[in-house]
Amino acid sequence: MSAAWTNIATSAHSLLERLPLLARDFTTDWLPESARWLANSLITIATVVVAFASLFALLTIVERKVLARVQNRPGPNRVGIPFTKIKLFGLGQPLADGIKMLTKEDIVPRAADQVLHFLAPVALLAFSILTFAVIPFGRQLVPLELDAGVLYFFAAGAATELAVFMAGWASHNKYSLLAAMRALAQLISYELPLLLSIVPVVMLAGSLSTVGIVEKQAGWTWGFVPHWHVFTPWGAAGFAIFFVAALAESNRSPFDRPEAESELIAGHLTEYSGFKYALFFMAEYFGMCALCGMGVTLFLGGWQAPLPFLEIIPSYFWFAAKLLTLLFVFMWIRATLPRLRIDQLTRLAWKFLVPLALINLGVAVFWALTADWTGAIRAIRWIVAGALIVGPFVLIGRKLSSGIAPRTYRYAT
Amino acid sequence: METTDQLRDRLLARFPGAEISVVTNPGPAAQHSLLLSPSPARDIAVFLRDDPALRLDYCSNVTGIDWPTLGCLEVVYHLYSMALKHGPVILRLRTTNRTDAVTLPSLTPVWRACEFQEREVFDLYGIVFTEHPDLRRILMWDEFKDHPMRKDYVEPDDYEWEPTPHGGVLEKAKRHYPAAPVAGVADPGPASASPATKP
Amino acid sequence: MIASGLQTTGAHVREVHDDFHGDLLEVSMGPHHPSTHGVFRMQVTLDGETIVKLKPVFGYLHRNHEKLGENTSYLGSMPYTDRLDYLNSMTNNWAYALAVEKLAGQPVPERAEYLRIILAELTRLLNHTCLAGFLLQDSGASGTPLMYAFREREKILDLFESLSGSRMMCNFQRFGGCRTDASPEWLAAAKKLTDGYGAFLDEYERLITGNEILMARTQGVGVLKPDLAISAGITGPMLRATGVDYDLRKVDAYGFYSRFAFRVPLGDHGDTYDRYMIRVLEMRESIEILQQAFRDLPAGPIMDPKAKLRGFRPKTGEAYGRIEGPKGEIGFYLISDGTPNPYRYRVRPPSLINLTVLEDLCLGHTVADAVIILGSIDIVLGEVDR
Amino acid sequence: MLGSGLLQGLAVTAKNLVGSFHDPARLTTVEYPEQRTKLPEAYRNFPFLVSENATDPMGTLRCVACQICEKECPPQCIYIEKSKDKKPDATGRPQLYPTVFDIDTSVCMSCQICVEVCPFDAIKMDQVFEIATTDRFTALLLDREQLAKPNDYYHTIHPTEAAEVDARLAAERKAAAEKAAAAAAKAAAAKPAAVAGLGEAGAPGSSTPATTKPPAA
Repeated sequence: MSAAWTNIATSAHSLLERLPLLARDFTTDWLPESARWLANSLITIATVVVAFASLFALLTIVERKVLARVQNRPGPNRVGIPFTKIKLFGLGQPLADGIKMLTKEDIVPRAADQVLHFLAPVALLAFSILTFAVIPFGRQLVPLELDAGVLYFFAAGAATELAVFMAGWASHNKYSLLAAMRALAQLISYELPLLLSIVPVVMLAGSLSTVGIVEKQAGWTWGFVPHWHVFTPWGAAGFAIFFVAALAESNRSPFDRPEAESELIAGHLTEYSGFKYALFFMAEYFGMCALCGMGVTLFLGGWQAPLPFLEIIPSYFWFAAKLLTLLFVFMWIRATLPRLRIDQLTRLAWKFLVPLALINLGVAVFWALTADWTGAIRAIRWIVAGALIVGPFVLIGRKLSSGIAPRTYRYAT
Repeated sequence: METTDQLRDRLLARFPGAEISVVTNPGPAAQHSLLLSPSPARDIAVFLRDDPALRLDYCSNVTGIDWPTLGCLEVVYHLYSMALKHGPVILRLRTTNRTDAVTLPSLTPVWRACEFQEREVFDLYGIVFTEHPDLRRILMWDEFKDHPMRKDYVEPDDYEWEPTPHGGVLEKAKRHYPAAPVAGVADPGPASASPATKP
Repeated sequence: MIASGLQTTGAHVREVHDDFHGDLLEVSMGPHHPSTHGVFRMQVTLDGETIVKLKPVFGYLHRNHEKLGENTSYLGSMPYTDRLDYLNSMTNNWAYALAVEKLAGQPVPERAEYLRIILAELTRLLNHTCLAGFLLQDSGASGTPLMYAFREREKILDLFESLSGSRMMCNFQRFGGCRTDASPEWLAAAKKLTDGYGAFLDEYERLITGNEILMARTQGVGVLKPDLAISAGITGPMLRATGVDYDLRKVDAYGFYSRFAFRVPLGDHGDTYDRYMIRVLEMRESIEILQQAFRDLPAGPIMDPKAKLRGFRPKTGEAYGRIEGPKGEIGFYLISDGTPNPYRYRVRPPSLINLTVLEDLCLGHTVADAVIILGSIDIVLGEVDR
Repeated sequence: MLGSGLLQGLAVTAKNLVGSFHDPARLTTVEYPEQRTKLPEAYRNFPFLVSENATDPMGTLRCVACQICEKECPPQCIYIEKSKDKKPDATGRPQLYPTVFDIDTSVCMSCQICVEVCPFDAIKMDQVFEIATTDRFTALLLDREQLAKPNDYYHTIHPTEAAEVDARLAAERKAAAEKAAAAAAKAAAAKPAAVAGLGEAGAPGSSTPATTKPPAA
């Protein structure tokens, strides 16, 4: 009886698991072999773009809702289905925003560089979409299986800096220019810790392929601790560094210097309006999703389920769940923290994250070399690795935060 | 703290040539003030700031006053001591007339607090403070001509229709709308609407 | 010697324009800029992102408040004082009422004085809470601290509304007392709010005071030296953050403040963090004062029976009355010539005078710092421009 | 340790995020057009004229056109024209009345000074606040027909205050009636005196000259 159930469950599961691929094959089955490849690719691209565009739409409303709830407000809750009184908790808001953005006048300053001003949002969006190509969204669900997928990802991601600078420069606005300079300084600074934090992963997984890295993280110790990289000392540290650098790379609070609205109006977006502005917005969210997706892939086991019996739920669901969790943390951080100053921000990158990432690299080496330690000696391995990370963190952190401390105050007598 | 009369005597002893008189305040507040002649004013101010018994290190308030009846403009400084926590000592400086000789020594070099307030007096009363580091208009725009706080200031005739005109506004309204708005006010029915259609 | 207070105007402007340094960038921050707290403009000259020159420009909201005061009766100016510093109408009212009472020798009954203290301290809570929110907003905290601050501020405004009829434009004080009496229910509600305020402050401080980012942003930024502060006439929490002990509630002991036990917190660094923390600590002292006031509030009339509402004509004379407003010394200087209108009506605006040192504080810092320095000075443009 | 302050902050915001779903104190928004808070009794916005009787508001205005409020109004938003004749008021005494009573609500700042200075309890503060209109001039200029609201309305918006006012007015009227009765008792001998007494009762209003306002041309 139970065997039968397991059978049914397994087959149902595998059906669900392969559903996206089956659907794709079903659609393109009638095509000749040569055209099928092209059609399959186009369908994949369309699916990814549509999926993330709708995720973007959802995220804009969810972010506003989360921010609002943190701030004890209900958030946007008026727009529902048009021409009815159904409000759906304001889920129609992105649609209304989209219509507004589309119908708004597109203003280009007379002094602006017309070509670059137009090109900047397009380039930014294009590069952001490119990064989705190598992220494995589920078992066998990767748009493009590259052997050097990780390299490709960060190469495409780094190109967004160009677009931001383009926008700032082309607008011919002082605030935009300042923002562009800030953006360059910030993005270049954080490129380094971002890359350094993933080197251990590549090193220990022995692969630059995203699919390979995810597959390395399969399995459980004692049946319930997943073999995700984040559950190792170097992985945890690497994930933390990756996370901070990803916040900075995607211009999110507390690193949203380039568009610091309290200082630079809207930074490089000051002279953008209408749909171009929406494109920037979209690209920012795409970049954020891509980086989170990469973080999930590299450190959080990709599409792997957290517990064996949960494998019954399809892999792409797990990927989505992890991605959304990370995105939620992004929002939560945005709702809480004030912004760093540009020099403090670069100092944090160069004097804190980069050294820690390098030390972490050493820890990863140690971890790799002691992979055959067993029994009680494994505990020593953990303690040494942990100490090698926490020690420098505390020491460098103390150095970094020297001179700032809570104060006590005196009272007039 | 010594009384205003004692202070005047002490200042006269210290600055023999200066003209210093006490302006009594007849009101219940009884905050009497010292009227200084402009030329030694800054030296006296420095003395007041640095004298160990007074230590008037804090200039709280700078006020411009227009006295068409006396034929002068006046600046009033309210001085306090943060070190000794006493005050106020009130200084008054008067210009010779209200038209051409409107120069007074700036006390900004003595108390930085006067910087914006003297600019404001310059802006609104037209008193020119010599040796002020940055004497520009502060509240009105740079191209503005007159000094609006003077008692004889006539505001420019940029009349805007007002439904319930009084006093000066009513006078102005009459100039702009010879018959309609005044009649309109007298008769609320159709006429209160009629001026609105005009601008 | 004479020029001790003078270090302004362009001394810091770099004259080198070689290939390496490039040109200076002139940015006009404001009048429409998200964090200039209204229509205020800072003409900033930047070397990279470092400020080498900063000139505040104001007057965009100028309405010649003082001329209006000369053209209306003594009572008629009272609602206009609401609109000076529109966060603190209660203290503005009190300062004006105090000056007129000095001018006319008008006594105030005991209950009214207590009520004034209660309202002034509530206003202080309100203003400092707002400031803490705005300052964090300026340092980029996505509105969360601001919203928490406004949540609490709204409760105080509700109290003001149910007492005076209006949230912000209270128009509550009268010469010789207060306009309406506080009912026992109102006092109970105010006491309840005061009791709960400490918990809010605790939560707020947990959110932000220990925050490393905030400390990094504010500590050592915009340091004001005590001697410059005194010379420039800086008052209020900004002065006390430099370590100068000068609180008019203690110095003048106006009202019945001498009957209350409270402490004056002082800072040692004079930087933005001190300015923020002094305000937080002052809020805690205000809570103490409020508790004592609720305990000791006497019964009795709230208006002096001899006080005149209509046909109020003080005798010839002049008076300068000042109180410790939440932003600093707010004073009114009135000259009466015996007519129903004051001959001269002068406001001493703490916001404007505290701005005197804005350039000194900002030089050598970045644009980002200028924004939070401005935030920590705590200005309201209604009062700066008048 | 570096970061502990940040984590504390995150804990606070998380608490608020969760709290907003179950704790009313952490979700304070009132969604205005559908939900409304109860206005406090003291709430004031724009004045109105009290009339004794809802059926004949113009005939029973308490206002006697004394123009004190017009004079005292800080932004000068009241405009009054005094009547030439006298009409009997609620107590039957002949009084002046306003032929024009305009309040420009685009200028009015709801300071309540007109209410405080009014010796006849004729003008009181209203509680309307939804008066937005697309016409800046005429629609915001309220005339006496729009301003007049019955005493019952006053009772509904400011019950405590209205009760006090009614009690005071009743006492005053009673005193006046007694005085009049006493005067009438004395009457037969000295008739002109009673007339003078009546004139005196109406004096504070009618004797105040409209000094500030130049006569309309």
